[in-house]
Amino acid sequence: MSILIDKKSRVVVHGLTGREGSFHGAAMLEYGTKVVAGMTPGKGGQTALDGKIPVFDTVEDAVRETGADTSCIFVPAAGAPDAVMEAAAAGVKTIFCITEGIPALDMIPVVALVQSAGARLIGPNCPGATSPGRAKVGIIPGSIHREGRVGVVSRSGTLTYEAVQAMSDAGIGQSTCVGIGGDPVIGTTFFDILQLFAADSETDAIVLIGEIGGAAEETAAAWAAEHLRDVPKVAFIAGRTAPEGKRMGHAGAIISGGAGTAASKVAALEIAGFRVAASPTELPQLLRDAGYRG
Amino acid sequence: MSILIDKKSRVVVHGLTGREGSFHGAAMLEYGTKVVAGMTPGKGGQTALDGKIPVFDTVEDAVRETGADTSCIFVPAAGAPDAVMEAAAAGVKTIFCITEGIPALDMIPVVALVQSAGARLIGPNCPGATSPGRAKVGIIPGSIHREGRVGVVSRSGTLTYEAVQAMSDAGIGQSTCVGIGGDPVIGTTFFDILQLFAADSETDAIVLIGEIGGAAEETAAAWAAEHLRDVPKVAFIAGRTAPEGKRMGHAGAIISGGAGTAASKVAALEIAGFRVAASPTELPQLLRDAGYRG
Amino acid sequence: MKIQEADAKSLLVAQGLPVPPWEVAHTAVEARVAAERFLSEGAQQVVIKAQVLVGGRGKAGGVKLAGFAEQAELVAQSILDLEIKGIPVRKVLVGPAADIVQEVYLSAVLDRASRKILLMGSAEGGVEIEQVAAERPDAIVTIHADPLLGLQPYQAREMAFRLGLGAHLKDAVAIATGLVRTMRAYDADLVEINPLAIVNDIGVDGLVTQRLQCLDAKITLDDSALYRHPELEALRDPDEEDPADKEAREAGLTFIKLDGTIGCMVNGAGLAMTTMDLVKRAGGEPANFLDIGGGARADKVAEAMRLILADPKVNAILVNIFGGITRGDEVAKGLIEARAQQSRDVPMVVRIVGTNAAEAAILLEEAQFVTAATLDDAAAQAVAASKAGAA
Amino acid sequence: MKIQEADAKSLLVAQGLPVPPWEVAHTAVEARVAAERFLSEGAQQVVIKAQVLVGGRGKAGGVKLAGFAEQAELVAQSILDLEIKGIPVRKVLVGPAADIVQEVYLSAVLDRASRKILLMGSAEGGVEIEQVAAERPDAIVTIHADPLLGLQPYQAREMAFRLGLGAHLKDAVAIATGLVRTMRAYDADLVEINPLAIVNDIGVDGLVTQRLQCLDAKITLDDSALYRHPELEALRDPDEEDPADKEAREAGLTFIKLDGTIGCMVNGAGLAMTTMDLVKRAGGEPANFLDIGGGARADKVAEAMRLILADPKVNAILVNIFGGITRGDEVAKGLIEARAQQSRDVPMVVRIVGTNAAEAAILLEEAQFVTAATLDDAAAQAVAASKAGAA
Repeated sequence: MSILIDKKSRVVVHGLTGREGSFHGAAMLEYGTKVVAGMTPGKGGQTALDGKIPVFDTVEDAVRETGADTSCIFVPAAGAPDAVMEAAAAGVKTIFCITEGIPALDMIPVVALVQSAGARLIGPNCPGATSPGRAKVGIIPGSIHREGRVGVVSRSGTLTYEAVQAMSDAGIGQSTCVGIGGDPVIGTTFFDILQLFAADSETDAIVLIGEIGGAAEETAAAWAAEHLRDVPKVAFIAGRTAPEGKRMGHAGAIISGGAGTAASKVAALEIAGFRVAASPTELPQLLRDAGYRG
Repeated sequence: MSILIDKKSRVVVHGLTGREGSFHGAAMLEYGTKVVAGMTPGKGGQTALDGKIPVFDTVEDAVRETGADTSCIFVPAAGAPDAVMEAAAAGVKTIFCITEGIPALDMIPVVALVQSAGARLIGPNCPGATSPGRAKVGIIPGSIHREGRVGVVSRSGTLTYEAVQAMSDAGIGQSTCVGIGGDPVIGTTFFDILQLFAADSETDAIVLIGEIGGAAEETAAAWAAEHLRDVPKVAFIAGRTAPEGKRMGHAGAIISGGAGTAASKVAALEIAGFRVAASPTELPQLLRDAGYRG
Repeated sequence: MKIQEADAKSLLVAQGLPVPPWEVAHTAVEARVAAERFLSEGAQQVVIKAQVLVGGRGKAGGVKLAGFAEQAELVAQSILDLEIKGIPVRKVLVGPAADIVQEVYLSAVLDRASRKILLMGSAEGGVEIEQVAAERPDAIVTIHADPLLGLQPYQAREMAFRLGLGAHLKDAVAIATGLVRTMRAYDADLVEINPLAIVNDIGVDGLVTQRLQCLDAKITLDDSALYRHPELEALRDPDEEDPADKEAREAGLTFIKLDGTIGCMVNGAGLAMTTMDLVKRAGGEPANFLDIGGGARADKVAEAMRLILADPKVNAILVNIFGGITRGDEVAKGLIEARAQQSRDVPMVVRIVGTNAAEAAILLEEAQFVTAATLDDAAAQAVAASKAGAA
Repeated sequence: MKIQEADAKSLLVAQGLPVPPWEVAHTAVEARVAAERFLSEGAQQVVIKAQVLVGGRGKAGGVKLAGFAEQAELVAQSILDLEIKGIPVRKVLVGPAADIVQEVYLSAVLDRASRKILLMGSAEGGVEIEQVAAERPDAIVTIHADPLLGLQPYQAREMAFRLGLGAHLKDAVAIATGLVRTMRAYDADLVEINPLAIVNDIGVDGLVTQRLQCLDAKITLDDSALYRHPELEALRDPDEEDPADKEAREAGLTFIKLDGTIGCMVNGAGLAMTTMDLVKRAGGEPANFLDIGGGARADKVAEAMRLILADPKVNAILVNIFGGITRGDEVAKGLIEARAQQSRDVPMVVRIVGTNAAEAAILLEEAQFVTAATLDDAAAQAVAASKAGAA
C-alpha cells in the first residue's frame, strides 16, 4: 500500500510553470508519478513540461478537469498559505507544501482549516515523500530509493537522503519516505506518520529521523512504545552538538529553556524501544539488530 | 419530551446581577426553571436572586460547580458575542442569547464556532423558549402558556405572545414555544426547529410565525412539505403591509430587491401544506381545521 | 442605513479601491462648474447622476451624459427637477464619463441563509442583479468567505477568473478583497459595485491603457453597528430622512412613516407589523410603523404619541401592547399623561394585555379610554373611528 | 531574532501596554543622568539592568538598585564591567524602581505541539517559568487562543482570574489581549512579561493607587517574517551579533559560529547538524554550523568558504554535500574557485554525493582535492587533519 502517495495519486503542481516547479515537476513525472496538472494563476489554458501537462488558473479547475487529489506546492512563502487553503477548499486530500520561510503564525489558521476540511498537509518546508517504485512528490532525489518495507519519517531534507541512501546501499528498501518539515508549525507530525505506518500493511519497520527543538519526537516515541511494540524501529537525532538558544537553520530547530535537546529525545526514543544511531550510516545495522529481516 | 429545554435543564444566566438578568432570572426561577448559576465577571463568589443563586466569574467555573448545561445571555451587545463563545467553549450545549442590537457581522464567526463546538445557539435578539409546565428560558411571560402538544416557533417576541395567548385561551397547549430571533444572522433557524419538533414525541402539530425578510420561512416550508406531511401545521406571516426597503424594527425584517415579501412566504407555506392565518387569533381554529385534536 | 452613491464611493476610496473622480452638485450651476473641470481635464463627456436612495434612477431619467458645460447645466437642472419614486432629487453627482470596454457586477453581501459573507459576481454588469438572478441564475457567481478567516486571496482570484477579468487579475483580486474589507471596516450589509468596468484610460502620452474602475457604488450599513462608527452618522442623508423618523430614532423608538390615517403604537416589531396588517385587513390604512420597544416607560409612550399626532393625516390611534417586559400600567399612565398634553383630540382605541394588564384596565377605565379586548376588535374599532373622522 | 529588553518594551508601548519609563545608557555617566531624572521625578530608587540577550542576568549580578545618582553611576559601571555568559555588557537600562505589591508571569508563545498561540501564566512571577514548570506544573495556567479567531476576551478574563488579578480585571484583560496582539503585530514567537506586577503608584496628590505594569519584557521575533517588518531589522543588536553571522545572513547562508577548529560546509540544516555531531564523535570540535541551502551555486560556495576561513581557529575544513536540488558539480566548481582565491591554506576534505556527484568527482580529482565516500570517513579525515595542523 505505502502511505500518502502511490501509483494512483494524481498530482497537481502549484507553480509548475516556475523554476523550481518545472524542475521538480519533470523529475516527479520521470519517476513515474501521475503529475496531471499544473496551477499558475493567469496561465490557465497553457501547458507545461514540454506540452505534456495542462496548466489551470485555479485548483478547483485542475481538480475538476484532471481529478487531481494531491497537491505539491512550490509557490513563494508569501503566497503558500493561501495555496494550501485553495487546495484544501478544492477537495485535494493530500497537500505537500515544499515552500520554506513561511512565517510560523501564518500557518496556524491554515493547519486548522486543512484539518476541518478533512485534508492532510505535509510541511511546509518539507522535501515531500517518495513511495519507492510507485511515486514521488516533492524534491527528494528518486535515485536514492529502493523498493522495500521500511517506513522512513524525518524532519529534515538532505539528512533524510543520507539515511535513505545508507539503507538502500545496504539493501534495505523503503515503503514510503516522508519528510514532515523543519518548521515549528507543520501540518503532519511524527505522531501522525507513525499512525499511518502502523496501519500500512506494507510497512514492517520504522526509521525516525529527528532533530533538536520541540517535543514532537518524544510525543511520537510515547505513542510508538504502546502501539508499535513489536515493530523494529530505529532513530537518529541530529543536533547533539548544537548550542542552546540558536536556530540551527530550520526555524524549528532550537533548544530553548533547556527543552528540545538531543539528549532528551534520544532518551525518550530509547525508553520507547527505538534503537538510536550515532550516525546515519548505522541505521541499516540497527534495523537488522532490531530484528528487521526485509 | 419538549425540545431545547425541560425540567432537567440547568441554566446559567449571564448577567444575572444586572437589571434585566435579575428580573428575568427571578421569573425563570419562579416558573420552575432550574436556574443554577449566574455569571458576571468580577462578581464571582457573590450570590444573586436573594442569595439563592451563586454567581461565578467565568462560565467554566459555573459549569464545573453547578453542572450548568444551558446559557441565557443578557449581556450588552458589545459583549454578547464573546459571552456566546465563552458558553460554547465551557461546554454549554444550549445557548439562548436574548441580547438585541448585536452587529450582524459579529455573529458570523460566533455561529460557526458554536457549531464546531457541537453546541446550539438560539438567537440573538430572541425572547427565548418555554416548555410549558417544565421550564422557561428567556423573557417570554410564563403566564400565557398552557401545557400541550403544539410546537410554536417564531422570529418575533410580542407577536409570539399574542399567538400563544390565543392558543391557550382556545384550550390548545404547547409542547415548546421558541423565539428564534429577528436578526439577519441567527444560530438556529425555522428549519432547525422544525427538525427538532419532527423528532419530538410530544409535539403533534406546528405553529410557525414568520415575518418579512430573508427566505428562512420558504426554506423551512420546503422541508416541512416533505418531512411533516401528515402533521397539522399552521402559520402566520407579519408584514403584509410593510413597504419595501425599510427595516421594520427587527434588523432582519426588510424586503429588499423584491425578495422576502409576505406574499412569497405565504405562498411557499401554503404550497407546503401550511394553513396560513390572516390574524393570530385565527390560529387555534386553523389548527382544528388542519385536524389537530389535542 | 443607506448612504448616497457619492458617500459610498468615498468609503471605497478610503479602502484603496479605484474610483473615478466626482463632485457633488446641489444646483445646476455647481454641476456646470464641475463639468467644466472634468472636461478641461480631458474628459470627452461628463455623466450626471441623481443622488437618491432609491433604485431605478436610470429608468427614471436620473442618469444622463453631457458633452459640454452648458449642456451639463441643462441636464443637471432637468435631473434636479425630477422626483424619483416620490423622492425629490436634491443633488447630483458629476464625473467624467468612462470609456467602457466591459462591465461586470460585483458585490459583497451578508448572506443570511449561509450566515456568511457572500461575494457575488456576474459577467453581466450594469443591469439589476435581481433581474439576472431571476432570468439566468447560472450567470451569477457566488463565493462564500470563510466565516472565521474572511475572504481568501484564492477566492478572490477565482471570482476574477470567472468574471473574465483574468487580464486584470491583480486589480480584480484587490477589488474583490477590498469589497469585503470595506464591508468589515464599516459593518456594511452590502457593498455593491455595478458596474465594475474595464475602461480605456488615455494617459498624458496619449497612449490608451485598460484598467478596472468602480463606476457605481452602493453601500448599506448595519444600523446595529453604527454605535462603533460614529463618523458614519454624518453620512445619514437629512434630505431623505423623514423628520419624524429622526425624532423617533433619537427618542429610542422605531418609527416608519406611512401614508394612512390610523396611527399605531405597539410594543415589538412583529406585533407592530401585525397590527398594521390587521388595520389594513379591517379596511383602514396604517399611518405608521411604531415599535416602542420592550420595557417602555411613560415618557417614551408620551413621546410616541407626540410623533403620531405630528402627522396631520392621522385621525385615529390604535394602541396595542402585549406586556412582557413592558408593564401595561406604565403604558396606561403614559397614555393618560400624553392625552392631557396632546395638541389635538383624536379618537384612540387602547388594547393592553399581558403583564399588569388588570392594573392598566383600571387606570384606563378611570380615564375613560376606549378599550378593546382582542387585536381584531381593536383594529375594527380604530378603522371605524377613522372613517367616522374622515366623514 | 532576539531583541533587547528596552526594544521589547518599546514594542509593548506601541501596542498600548503599560510599561514604566526607562532610558538606555551606554556609559555610567549616562546612567547617572538618567537616574537623576527618575529620582527627581519622584522615584525612591532606580533599577539598573544589563542589556544582554542571554538569560540569568539577575543571578550574574546584572540587575541592581540604586538610591541616589552617584550610586547609580557606580552600580552602572559595575554592570558595564560584567561579562554575562560570555557576552560583555555594553549598555544598561535605567528606570524607576517599582513598589511591587504582587508579581505574576504572563507570556504569549507559539506552541508547536498544539499549533496554536498559547497564553501562559503563573501566579508566581519573577522566577524562571521553566523552573516553575519543572517543579510545580500545576502552578502554570495555559490557555490556547483559537487558531482562527485568536485570543477571545473571555479567555483573557479567565487568565486574569486564575492569576488572581480579578481586582484589575480590565487592565489584565487588556494586557493579555495586548500580548497576543503584539505577537501578531510583529510576528513574534514569544512575548513574555516577567514579572507583570501590581505596583503601588503614588499620585501627584500623594494618594497611593495600585495598578498593573509590565516590569520586564522579552520578545523573540520569527526570522521568517522579518521580510514584512523591515522596521524591526533596526532592532537587531549589532553588539551581540557575530560579524560572521551577519555576513552570512546577507549572503543568504545560515552560519552559526562555534568554538572548534573544524570548519563545516553542508547543504541542509539537519545534515549540517549531523556533520557537526559526527565531527565531535570522531574526536574533533566543529568551528561552525553552516548551511549553504538548497540549489547553492558556485558563488555562494565561495562566500561560504570565505566565512569559514575568516575564523583564525579553523585548521581543517569538511565539505559535505548531498545533492538533491543542489548540483554536486556546481559545488565542486565553487570549491575550486574558492581555493584559488583563499587567503590561507587549510586542509580540506570533500564529500559530494547525490545529484551530479560523478561530474563533481571528476572535477575534484582533477583539482587534487582530498575526498571521502562516506560522512563518517569524511569526519574522521577532517579530524585527523585538524589534529595534525594543531600539532
